[in-house]
Amino acid sequence: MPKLTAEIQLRTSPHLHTPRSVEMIMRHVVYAMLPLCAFGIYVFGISVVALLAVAVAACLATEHLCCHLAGRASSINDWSAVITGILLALTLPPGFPLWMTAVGGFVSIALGKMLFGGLGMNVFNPALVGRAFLQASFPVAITGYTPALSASRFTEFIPTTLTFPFLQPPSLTAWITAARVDSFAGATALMQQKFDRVTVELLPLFLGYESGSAGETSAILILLCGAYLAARKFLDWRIPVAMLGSAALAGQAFHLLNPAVYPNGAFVLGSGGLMLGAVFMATDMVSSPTTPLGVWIYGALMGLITVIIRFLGGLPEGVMYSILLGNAVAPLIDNITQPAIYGARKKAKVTA
Amino acid sequence: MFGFFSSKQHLSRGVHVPECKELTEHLPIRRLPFAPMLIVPLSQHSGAPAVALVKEGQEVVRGEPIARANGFVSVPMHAPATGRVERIALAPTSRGELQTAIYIKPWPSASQEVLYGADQDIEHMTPDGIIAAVQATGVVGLGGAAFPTHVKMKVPAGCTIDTIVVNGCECEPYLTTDHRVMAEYPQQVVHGARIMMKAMGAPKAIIGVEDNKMDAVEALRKAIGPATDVTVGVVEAKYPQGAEKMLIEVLLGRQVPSGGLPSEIGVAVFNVATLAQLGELLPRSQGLIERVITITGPAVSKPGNYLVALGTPLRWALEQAGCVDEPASVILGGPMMGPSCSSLDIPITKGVSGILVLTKKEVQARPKQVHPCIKCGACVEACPLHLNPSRMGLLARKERYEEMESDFHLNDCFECGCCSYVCPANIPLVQYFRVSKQMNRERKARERAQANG
Amino acid sequence: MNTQSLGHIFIDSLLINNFVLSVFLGICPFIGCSNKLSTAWRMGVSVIFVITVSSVLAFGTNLMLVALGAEYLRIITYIVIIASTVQLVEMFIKKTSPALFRALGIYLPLITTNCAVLGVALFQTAREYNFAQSLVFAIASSAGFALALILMSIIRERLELSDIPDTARGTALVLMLAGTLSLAFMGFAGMGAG
Amino acid sequence: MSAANLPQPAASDSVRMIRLMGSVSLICGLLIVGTHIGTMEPIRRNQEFITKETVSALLPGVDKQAVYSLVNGDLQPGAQPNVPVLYAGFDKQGALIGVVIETSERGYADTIKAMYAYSPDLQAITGFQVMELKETPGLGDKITKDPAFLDNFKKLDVTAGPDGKPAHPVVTVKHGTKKNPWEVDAISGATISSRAVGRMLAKSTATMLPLVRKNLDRIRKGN
Amino acid sequence: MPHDHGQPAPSPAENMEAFLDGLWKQNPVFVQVLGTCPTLAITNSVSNAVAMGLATLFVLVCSNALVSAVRKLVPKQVRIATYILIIATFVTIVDYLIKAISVAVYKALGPFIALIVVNCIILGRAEAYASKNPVGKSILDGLGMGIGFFIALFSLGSVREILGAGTFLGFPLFGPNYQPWVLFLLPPGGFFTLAIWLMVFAAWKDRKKRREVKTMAEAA
Repeated sequence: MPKLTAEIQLRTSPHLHTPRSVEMIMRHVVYAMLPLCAFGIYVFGISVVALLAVAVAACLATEHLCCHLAGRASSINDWSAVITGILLALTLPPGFPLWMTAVGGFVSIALGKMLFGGLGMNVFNPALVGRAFLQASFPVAITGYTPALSASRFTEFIPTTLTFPFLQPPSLTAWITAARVDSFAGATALMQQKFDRVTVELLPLFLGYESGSAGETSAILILLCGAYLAARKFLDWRIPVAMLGSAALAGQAFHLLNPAVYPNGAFVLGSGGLMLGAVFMATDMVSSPTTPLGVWIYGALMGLITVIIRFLGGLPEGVMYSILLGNAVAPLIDNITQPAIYGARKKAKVTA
Repeated sequence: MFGFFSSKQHLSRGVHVPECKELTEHLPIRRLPFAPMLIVPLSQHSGAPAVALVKEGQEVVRGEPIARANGFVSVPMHAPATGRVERIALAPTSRGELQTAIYIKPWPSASQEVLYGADQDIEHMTPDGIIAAVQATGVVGLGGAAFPTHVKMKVPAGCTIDTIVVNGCECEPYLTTDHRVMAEYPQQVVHGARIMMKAMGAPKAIIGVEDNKMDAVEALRKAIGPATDVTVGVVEAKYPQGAEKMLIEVLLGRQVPSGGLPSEIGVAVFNVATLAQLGELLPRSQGLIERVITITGPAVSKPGNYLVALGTPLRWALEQAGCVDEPASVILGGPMMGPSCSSLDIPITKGVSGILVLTKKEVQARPKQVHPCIKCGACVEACPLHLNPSRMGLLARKERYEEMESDFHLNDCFECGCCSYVCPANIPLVQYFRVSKQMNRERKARERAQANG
Repeated sequence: MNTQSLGHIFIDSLLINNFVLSVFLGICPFIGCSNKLSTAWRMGVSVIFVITVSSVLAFGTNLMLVALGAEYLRIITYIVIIASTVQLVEMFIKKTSPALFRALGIYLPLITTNCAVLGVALFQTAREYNFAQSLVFAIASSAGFALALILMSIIRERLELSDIPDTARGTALVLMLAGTLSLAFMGFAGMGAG
Repeated sequence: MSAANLPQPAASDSVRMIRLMGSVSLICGLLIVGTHIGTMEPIRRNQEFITKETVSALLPGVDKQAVYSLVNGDLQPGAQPNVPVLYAGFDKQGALIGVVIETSERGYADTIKAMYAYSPDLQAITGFQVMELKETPGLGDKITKDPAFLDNFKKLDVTAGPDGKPAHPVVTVKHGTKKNPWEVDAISGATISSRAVGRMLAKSTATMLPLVRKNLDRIRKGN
Repeated sequence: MPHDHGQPAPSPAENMEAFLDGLWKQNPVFVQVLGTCPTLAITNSVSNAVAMGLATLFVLVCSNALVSAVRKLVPKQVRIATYILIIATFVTIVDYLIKAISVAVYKALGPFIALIVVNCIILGRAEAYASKNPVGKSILDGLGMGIGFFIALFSLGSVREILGAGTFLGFPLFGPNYQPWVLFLLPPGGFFTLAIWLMVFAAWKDRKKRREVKTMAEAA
């Protein structure tokens, strides 16, 4: 007979708990981004390795430091800073100077997250806050794109990568000429389309053997990784579907109005950071709405703004801004789309 | 209009929890012997405690009333065994407080047979007569609420009840009490439902059963036979399907108004075990003296469904079922809503539907670290009442209890535990809400006191 | 003479050169009235009201001043116009809609010191807008002010539930948020440049 | 301003009040008018100085300037407020070196205002200077100082076509792809601002150059 | 207010206090967070900040002086109207003076010169100080507040110009290869810089307070 006198624990219901945890969700998002990192490294070489390492290290160090300053337990073990670091690196040009990357990582975490009280409190996607900061601070360096699949990519760094801190990166023109990559236009597909009305082929665009940011070039790979996360329910599939759908529709509508100027919906989907943004950044749980209707509005709004900025604005790419703007209106969307509770009474009846 | 219930009905929110019912769902109900001492608290129900009718030292017969109802919202108690009233004194109870209880020492050779009671003709009784008869049986909601059944039967003025919903959705994991009752006493369940229809003037009754208890569905359908006044509605197995409001919505497509009662929309809901007891006891005007409970859990060596005399101490019941391992946590009821108990010396009362014993392994499997809310929305998706637990949790952290009640319908929450279950950040949401409700109650009491004084 | 199209002026003053986030006008009420949504939208509506009316009045006054060759009185007349507009609007609302007056009442007097109001009058003069352009400019820039105010108020309401570090509480946090919003609004830059 | 809400002042009070307000207004008025009159001349000189400087920078060797304004679709001598203005520059001998034309166009951040020099003899733009801009520092503002970009305007072909407008409108092309003398080679990374310059010149030359050609004899004579 | 109408002339120490308060303890921007619009808009270069600071200083001192001079004559009812009239007058004067001195500065500051009228520091000082104190003290207060405002503009402008352009008053500081952080010249940079300054002040105050608490605890 077992001792039934033993101490029994008093705890509150429910006594069961789902096996999911924050760390687990975050870890899986990191897993899902690893193929993108690997692809970026394959296409752009060792510079991307350095980029990823510096971004993640900067994010982790900043998070640790901020926790220390605030007198809290360090929260670097929840993997969220790693996600921010990887996302930041994936949105930067492969040869982006490392010192600027470190600045970006610092800003992402300090300004984008810890200032608001850390995980779960940030209003904006931290990685994008860092990216927007870099874009505004170093507009030249952040448009310094390099060709994909250069022959020497595994043996040498892109010269801009190793820029001395606080100095300007050197010009890439000579290096690109020396790298002798055929038909490299010194610009991403989006820039070529916007400024020169040259629309590249769709297949390479979707496969990702293209010039662009370190991890955003392969639309197909991003979709696959996103599908994995969605299938495991680690992300809300409705946001990317709404965002991509509205972007494609809006793009196609513009295209039909003026095919000479505006590319079609498929180009909109495959080019730039739309895929990466829609799948990995717009879906950041903290900064997106929680209501079912709100999620659709949020996604659709971001897709629309993306196309408007790309087609009508001054910049070739608008995903980053559209997501930041989406983040800004997310609380508003949340407020106005609160669903009726079960058995909600009509307001008129309550009149006392 | 809901004539065909062959197709599965669907609950939009809620969660799929591991059922863990395979431990006991096929085991027939077995009777436990009397414990050496039975402890019958005078308040096993919501409402006023009963008033003892016996004195210390008095001998009682199994089934004999030993306490009378104190007012309408109260029920009498009956002696669970033939024996002697040892003393009337305070005893620990499942609610964590001491309460007056009647200690009965059964005769060593006491029989389980009930000799007390006389036949009565329900067919010719008035509704009020039936209600009085029900009160005399001492039956309360056996699903766990322990609310006096006869009170529920009183149709409020201005309401008409058109449907009796019989709740056979035992959605809590591990528990199989209702399942076995339906499978083994289908006649009594149907009979109980018909008594209710008569008493409340309802033309039909629907027995809602989850699709993981198909043997019970078969048994019930057989018991109903060709009659059409009582039907069986099969619904998807999902937690908390067994909650009154959820079951009504799924079966009838109606929503109970926020803060209101089912009677406002013409529905009355009764638990199957309650009805089975009524169907059994009422024709013979006997009292409720025993109930079926599931004793289960990874720490129990002989899990099963046991018919237990009310007042049996927990420790004795567990000793009968046997514990394979050192129990780390003992829960009265299911793991989602059942409170864990602090002492094994408390008696099994009318509201206890099961005893779940967990080992250290399960207890430690639960994550300890609480993260900040990442607003993943899992709790919003899970809340069967479409509340926003995420926001309420954040408000509770900042002690903004009033706002939770006025803007976020805190008082609609019935603490089903779905939000806490799904929360990846492991935030004790339900606990927050309990505290918040308590704080609001205390604040209101203070305000009232100030207004009066 | 300014040849910008009306649509252009609208988008420009609403989003690209948003009064609060890019031109830095009306920062004080933006910081002061953005802690609650209920305050923010009322303030926003009041400002749209006042700016539109005072812009029309300032346009007329400027015509008069130019005709008289008394441009040097511009600043004085504008500030007088704004102060009286606020008074007029207050009286008008009080008469026509007591409910609206109850909602906006306390915000109207505050607007006198809102530099966005004077800013609209001065900018429309400096840019030599015609009447229609002035009107669109006034409506769009005041709507831009209201937009920024409302967005900020909801974000701040949400942040009330979080654990902001002590040093960042208050104005510093609002400014940081405004900076980030301003970063996000930079995406609209160059819109309509083709 | 809010006297209505306040307790009625006694009659003597209001007289005092009016007198006071009157005298304060008088002081203020005097101060303002004084400043206005005192600064009128320096302000005018300042304004002229800036344009003169620019014109002489754009037309080296200029000695005398004449101002024309675009009024009702034609050139009128003298400066007029709020309309595009054209300056003719003459050397010491009184010969026309070229004209400088004001123009503006929407850039990335805000309107860019600029002046360019046109030589009727060369039928080309011979200089370009930005007067006002808010383009991104370090990026868009390269159009003011990037030497390679400004080289575009040493001799930018705007030879007139049959209708008097340039036969080949000025156009900005992608960096490094300039082939024709009427093309502007964009600054890499500042494409939008470069394009705005091209557009600005194309628009302005299309309206102004036919007028300049029409009135060339008049301008040469200096009236 | 420690002093009322018609009190004997204040001691030099009190004058000094009136002056120093504005500089640091009651700094209009960093402590009272007033006049934020020009602080943010006109600080993308040190020269602009200096010009704006001087213009505001001028208006502040002059209007304080005039308001104080007429303080006993002005009836309550038209108090604010009179102050605004006086302020607007001096703003108009400054507007013309700047135009006369330098067109470049005038273009850089734009309508923000005229907007000095609604700078709440000026009306605030007129109402809270000049209307209750003698001319001399009011001028000192205006000087103190004005210089405090100037200091704020200057420190913001310095940070923004040094980081954003790598120059100070137009002189390059770090050589040709320095990478400027353009953001600091743009609107978001204004918000961030002021926010950082405020946070520095908050942290500094916090530390001071903690140290005081500590010394008090030790003394006890």
